[in-house]
Amino acid sequence: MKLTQTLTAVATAGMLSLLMSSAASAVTLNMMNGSEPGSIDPHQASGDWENRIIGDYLEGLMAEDANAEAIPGQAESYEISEDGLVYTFKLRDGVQWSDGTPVTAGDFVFAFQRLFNPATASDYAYLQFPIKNGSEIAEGAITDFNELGVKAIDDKTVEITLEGPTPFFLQALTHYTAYPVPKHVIDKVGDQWTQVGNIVSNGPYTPTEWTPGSYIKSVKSETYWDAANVQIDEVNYFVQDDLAAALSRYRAGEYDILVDIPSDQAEWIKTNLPGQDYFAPFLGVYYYVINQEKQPFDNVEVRKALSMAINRDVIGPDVLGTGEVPAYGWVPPGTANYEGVEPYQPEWIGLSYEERVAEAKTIMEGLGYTASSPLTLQLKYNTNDNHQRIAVAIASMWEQIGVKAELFNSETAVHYDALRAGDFEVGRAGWLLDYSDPSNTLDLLRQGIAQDGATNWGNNYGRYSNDEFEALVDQATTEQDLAARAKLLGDAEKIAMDEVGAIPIYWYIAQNVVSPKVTGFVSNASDIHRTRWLSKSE
Amino acid sequence: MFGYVSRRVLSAIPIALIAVTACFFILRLAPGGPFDGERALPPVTLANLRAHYNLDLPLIQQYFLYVGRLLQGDFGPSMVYNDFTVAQMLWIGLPFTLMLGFSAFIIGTIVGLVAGALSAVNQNKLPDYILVMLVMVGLVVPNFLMAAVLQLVFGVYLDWFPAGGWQNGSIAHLVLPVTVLVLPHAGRTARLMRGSMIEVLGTNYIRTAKAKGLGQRLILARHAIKPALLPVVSYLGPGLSYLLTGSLIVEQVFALPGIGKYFISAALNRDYGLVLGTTILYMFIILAVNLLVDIIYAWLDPKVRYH
Amino acid sequence: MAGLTGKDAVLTEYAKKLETLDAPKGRSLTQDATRRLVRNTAAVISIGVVIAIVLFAFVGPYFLPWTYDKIDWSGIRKPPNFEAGHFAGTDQNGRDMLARIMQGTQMSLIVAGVATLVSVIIGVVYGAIAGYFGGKVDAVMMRFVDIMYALPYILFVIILVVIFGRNPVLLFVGIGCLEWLTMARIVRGQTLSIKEREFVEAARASGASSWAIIFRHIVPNLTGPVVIYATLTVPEIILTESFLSYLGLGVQEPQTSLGTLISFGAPVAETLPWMLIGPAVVLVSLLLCLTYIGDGLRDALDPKDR
Amino acid sequence: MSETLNTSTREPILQVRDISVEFSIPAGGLFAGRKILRAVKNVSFDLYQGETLGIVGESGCGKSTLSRAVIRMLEATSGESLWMGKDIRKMSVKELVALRKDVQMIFQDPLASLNPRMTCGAIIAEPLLIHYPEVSKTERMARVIAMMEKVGLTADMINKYPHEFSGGQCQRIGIARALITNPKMIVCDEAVSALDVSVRAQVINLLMDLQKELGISLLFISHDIAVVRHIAQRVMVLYFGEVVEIGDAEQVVMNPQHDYTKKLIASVPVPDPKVEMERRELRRRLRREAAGKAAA
Amino acid sequence: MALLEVKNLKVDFATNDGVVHAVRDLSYSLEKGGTLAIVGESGSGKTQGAFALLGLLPRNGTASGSVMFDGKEILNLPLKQMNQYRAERIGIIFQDPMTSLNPYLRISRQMTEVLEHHRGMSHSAALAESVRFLDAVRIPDAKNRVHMYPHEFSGGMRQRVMIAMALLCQPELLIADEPTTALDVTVQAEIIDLLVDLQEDFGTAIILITHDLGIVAGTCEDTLVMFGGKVMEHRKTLDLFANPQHPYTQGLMAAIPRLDQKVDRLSTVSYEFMVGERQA
Repeated sequence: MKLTQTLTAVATAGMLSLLMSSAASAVTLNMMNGSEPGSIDPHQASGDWENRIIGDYLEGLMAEDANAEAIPGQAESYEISEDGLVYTFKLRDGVQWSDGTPVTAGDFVFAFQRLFNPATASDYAYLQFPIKNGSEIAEGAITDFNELGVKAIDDKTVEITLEGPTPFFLQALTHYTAYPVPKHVIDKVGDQWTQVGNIVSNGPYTPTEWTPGSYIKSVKSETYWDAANVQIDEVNYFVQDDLAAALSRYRAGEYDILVDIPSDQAEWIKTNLPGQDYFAPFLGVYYYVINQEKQPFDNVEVRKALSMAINRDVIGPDVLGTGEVPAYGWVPPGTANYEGVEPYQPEWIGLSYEERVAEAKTIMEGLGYTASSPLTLQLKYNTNDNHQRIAVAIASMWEQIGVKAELFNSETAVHYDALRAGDFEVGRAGWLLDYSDPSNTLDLLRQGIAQDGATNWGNNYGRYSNDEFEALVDQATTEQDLAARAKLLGDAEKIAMDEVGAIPIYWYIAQNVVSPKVTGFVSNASDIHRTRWLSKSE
Repeated sequence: MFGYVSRRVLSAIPIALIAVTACFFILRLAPGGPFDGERALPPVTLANLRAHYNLDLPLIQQYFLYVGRLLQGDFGPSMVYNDFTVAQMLWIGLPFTLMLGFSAFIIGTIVGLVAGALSAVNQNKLPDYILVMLVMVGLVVPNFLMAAVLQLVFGVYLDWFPAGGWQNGSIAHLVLPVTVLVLPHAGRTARLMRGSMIEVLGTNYIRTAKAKGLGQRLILARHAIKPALLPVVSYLGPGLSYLLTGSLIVEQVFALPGIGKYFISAALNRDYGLVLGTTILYMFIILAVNLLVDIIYAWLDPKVRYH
Repeated sequence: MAGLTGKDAVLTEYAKKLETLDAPKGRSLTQDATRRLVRNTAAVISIGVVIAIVLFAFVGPYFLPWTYDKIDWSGIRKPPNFEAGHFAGTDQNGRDMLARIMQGTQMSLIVAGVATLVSVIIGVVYGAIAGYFGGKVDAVMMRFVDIMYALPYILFVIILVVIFGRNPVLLFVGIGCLEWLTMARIVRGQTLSIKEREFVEAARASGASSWAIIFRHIVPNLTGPVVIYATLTVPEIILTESFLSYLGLGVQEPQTSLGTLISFGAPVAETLPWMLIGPAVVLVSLLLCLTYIGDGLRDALDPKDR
Repeated sequence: MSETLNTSTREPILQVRDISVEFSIPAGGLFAGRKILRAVKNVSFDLYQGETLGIVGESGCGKSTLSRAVIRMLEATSGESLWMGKDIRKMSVKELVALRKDVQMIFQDPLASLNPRMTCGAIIAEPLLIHYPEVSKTERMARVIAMMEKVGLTADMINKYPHEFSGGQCQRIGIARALITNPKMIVCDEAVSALDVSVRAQVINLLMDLQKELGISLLFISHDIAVVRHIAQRVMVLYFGEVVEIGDAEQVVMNPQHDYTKKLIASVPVPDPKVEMERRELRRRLRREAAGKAAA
Repeated sequence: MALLEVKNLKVDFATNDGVVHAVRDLSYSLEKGGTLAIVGESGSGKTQGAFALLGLLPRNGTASGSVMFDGKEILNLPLKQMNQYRAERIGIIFQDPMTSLNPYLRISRQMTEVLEHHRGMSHSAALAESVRFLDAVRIPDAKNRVHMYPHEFSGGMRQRVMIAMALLCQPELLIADEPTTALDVTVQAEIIDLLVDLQEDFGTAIILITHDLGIVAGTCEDTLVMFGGKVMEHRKTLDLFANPQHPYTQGLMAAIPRLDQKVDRLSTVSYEFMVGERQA
């Protein structure tokens, strides 16, 4: 008998009535959703915890299936022009916002215009830059939004014109930056449209409660076109930053799904919660960047030695205990549009770890770095248990080759500020793919753009620069043949990795824990699991 | 009395202003900005964002802009939580934080006073030793550890209380977080109460009361409690600050919807508006409590009266 | 003053006397307090435990096969194993827990010491000056303290950490700089009452300067409350440090502190209990003992109990 | 020496003219502003070399305030206080420090007036340290021991702390400290009031002996007119900050002029049952008279 | 039968520096309506000897011996029974009226509670009675001043309140522990006169504890001189002053500067008698 029940009995009448209203036979999914959502406006959001909520209440032209593959969403069908530049989407009949207003092509046009509008200052607008004039509008070079490559042919037809052929464009359309927003509501209430009471949905769920710091509740939308196949009536997305506490609450039956687990509990979960662990690789790479503007890291040999000395085989299984797969290349296995390319392997892959260390040591000794006069470097990482452990392990591995790494951790904002400013020697970074395409990771190694008299290196923190690499990636953007494009990108990856443009360490693993009551949960490379595919038994 | 209160309230304004100014500039001294996330933003977007939040203006101008808005009651926007203004977020979270803080405050104070008084009356006897020991445990166990242990024991193993969250406003959800907050506060209060009670019990006027042949209970209730409370009352202001900073961890571990956890996350995210807003709110709560404490103090001590 | 040249007969005679004089030493208040403290069983046991912990932290590492930053690749997150020399198990990086507990205890003690020292020095000087000069000086100085009190000080710590980085000494000088507020208040209060005592007036009547009075007469007589409050500050700072560690703002790896160890151990209490139990036992017993010593000192130094 | 004192032929070392002291104190409660309290009102007197002037009055009559105001241990509001002809109230800091060498104080509470953290020797040596920093340590200690012996302490007590001494001994330390710089005047503020009867007699005798030997002037403050009469040549009676009577000690006691003085003298208990019974009757009569006056 | 019979009273204190014998062997008796002065210097044990009667010793003090009050043993009675003697039959006045009154309660509250507790009187009746007693101790405007707080009274007035409070139940014995030490001479005389008058009016037996032989002279029939926890001399006051027997008493009397006699030099107490005492 739960004391809870006794105590609930003495709760106030108001609380009781609340309890009773939610105690109807509705099927409720309780999802531990990580951080506090910063925004559920698709043009303001930036995290996967926001994506889970947004993807359940908004639906783009394309949607994800249970495997996170692109399938038609609001669009019933689409056509792609021969040159791969023009996409024409036909909306389904009867798609409507949850207030009964029909979803029209105009909503999509409005949404894309709003996304690129500099005033919106959307973090992730660049994901849709393949769309014609998208980047120019965002940069303010073009101020007439009608120039944008998104047009409403009629209420039911959306035509999107691209800058160049983009093989992953359909996948990109599943990203929330491509979702429609309700023009009629935004016209009325402006930025307040995501407030409960204003908000309307065109997806399977509609947010009905939002207590910042606690949870967002969405309930099934009866106006959704596929409502008949949606099993779960209500979803609670709980804010939960403390992962150990999250697991406790899961075990206490308060959550049905954990989207992350505390470090060191993987083994315990596998043993004690058999069948509930959904640990699977997904598209993301954990890596160290090396500042190639600094001595002696501009030397490929040094970078190679550093990479060789990292024993990736112990990091995932032993140090983290979750079993992350060692990464030697740059493009995560399973990335779409990369068929036919052999996973990259360094030439030293065949050596045993001892041999690698010996060779790396030789390299370093050749450069004058020995145990007695080591190369001293600062290893920066943002404050986090796992990053810290990996840094500690790697520092110890490097010690064998005459490298003395001094650890330095700081908060996320400070860490990335330092990386961006080039104020580091070796730094930790990670990249989760926004969409499944090799270019999404390879772009991380592209040269900086000259700007305001300085070079903006963007996400290329290590300032890796190779003209050949650059040329290959450029060439791939216009290449329409997927196989040929994959080859170009594969060659580019080889160049960058041979020169150790960065040191990949492991491929990320999604760490979901799902209650046996929930069915329909499929591990997939994007780690996106829309609630409409799930069902729950009491 | 009214004059005194209004003078105190007025005097709080310069304090608040100095504090806001200090916070504003100290915060800007720290490296990193609100838009330094895991991913670099395209320069265009960054510029747009900076313009949107006026971060492109000279700092001093931003300061006056902020203070100007503040004086009109506008806390400005949050740079991370875009869907709410700072005022909205604080307004939504404040009742919860206050409820959490004040229930812990009230329960902890009462428990502490009773434990301290019992301890003092039984000075150097068995109940005293047991109480002192318990109080010590409450004092020395870090609250995040206490929270984790309670969660595991009472939430998972014994399954008596929910392990976290705040749904439907049930009291059961409050039991564990409040307990975590209560323990150190009750501990500090009990220590103070024990000390001051022992001192009071040794005073001449208690001797007088004894000489009057009054029963022990009457002596305690009528003669000893009030003076013994005085040093405890002066601690209540700082005590509440401790509770408020402690609520930050409790809110995080138990996933509760208060403003405490914004404080850390906002500071780490460099969400300037939210940090300042939270600071100002906390400051006003603390100032208000200090004022209240002074009034209670004066009420308790006839030598300090407002005439 | 005539005859102060040391030449006159009387003085010579007394100088001789002085040479032959072997005046017995008096018992100072401190000695008195020590004697009383020694009679307090709980305090004596606590002092013993604290000394043991200090020895454990500073001498212990010399007797261990592992250092706190040495990784044993064959023993990652393993329970205590006497054959491998991991008497308290290993952490997730395969580092010896016992060595880390020792290092963490060292760090916590150093940090507490430095921060307490800083807070004591600032607090005593500030409080004594405000209290002694009184009036407007006092009003202004105490108003400043009030303002500092009204600020949620954890913000400052966070910002300090960000500005100073993770240099533990700097960091805890920073914490000490914030912890001085209460010390200043206590010292001011004491100073206000001490300066009314006749010996201070006597010093003034003798022509002593304000500074001489503050540092010769007032500050030494603050020993009691200052020592008592300082012993209460030490656990306070250790707790603050662990609070910061929980937020990820603690000391820099590979160094560690008790708070850091506990904040890592708490989430794995079930799966890797040895990671929590060791540091928690040390921290809790350290804090308990310090508190008991504080109480013992208060009883010993309180003149009322004489 | 005191018997041969002839005030008319000597210059007074201290001349006090119309000195007043006002305090601003909180009125009513903590929050109700302040009011002015006049503690000492236009007091004038002279003090001659080698003379003892007693100041009597009840607690709160301003006698301590007055004694401190004349040597500028606290600031007077108006009036002047001439030390060897020089106004103390206008002295510079440097002159004031020099003055402290010549004017010393002895306090009421023997233990409280000694710093509990200093040894007896250090306490007595402190004024030397301030005024004669050039003196060697040996010489300083020699002087301290000499002074200790003079006030009836033994040299082997030099390293002891105040709390190890009895009340009478503590007061001797206080006296030694006051005498070590060879002062010309000592203010004794209730210097014997806190002492037990037996000890009090010893200390009074000591003070009188020392004065005779060293020719120091004493400003002797006490609420006990019997003590004052015993030690002082002249007595000044203070009542609510004002001088109600000043004159030769014998005359004031034997023939009090002012009502207050009469009441004061009638109140002092006499250790003789027969006398005391009579005095009680006298007091009753005084009270009835006072009540009658008040009624009328 | 004597009202109070104290036999071989000993009071010990356990301190950090060992056991202190405050009272070593105190015996005396007091008749109904009698007056006894206990004189001694600080540390002579006079106060603790009196506190022991009412069980008011500090926590670390223990008393042994015998105290018969009205024929019954009252030393170390359990608290409940002792409370029936306190205030009801034995009143006590303390040295320091400033700290002995509760600063946080009105005078009315502090007085009426005695009557309410011991006599079961209603608050209004108790209040009227309290005012009557305040009048009796010559507090002007007692009716209004009864509602004031202690800090609003002067020291002498406070001590009058203490006396009124102690007399409320018209006890058979009043212990006055240095009732005037903290007061000015003029006020002291008034308080002593008041006590003597009240003793005559109410017929209360009084034990007056003081260090001042002068006060004793005009007030008490008997005087007991204490030193070092022991009785030095216990005689009729008149005899004692006329012809002190004990060297300590003699010394004590000679050491007092007197208004009615002029001496060149005060004589001091010789402690040579102690040598004999120690050996005995």
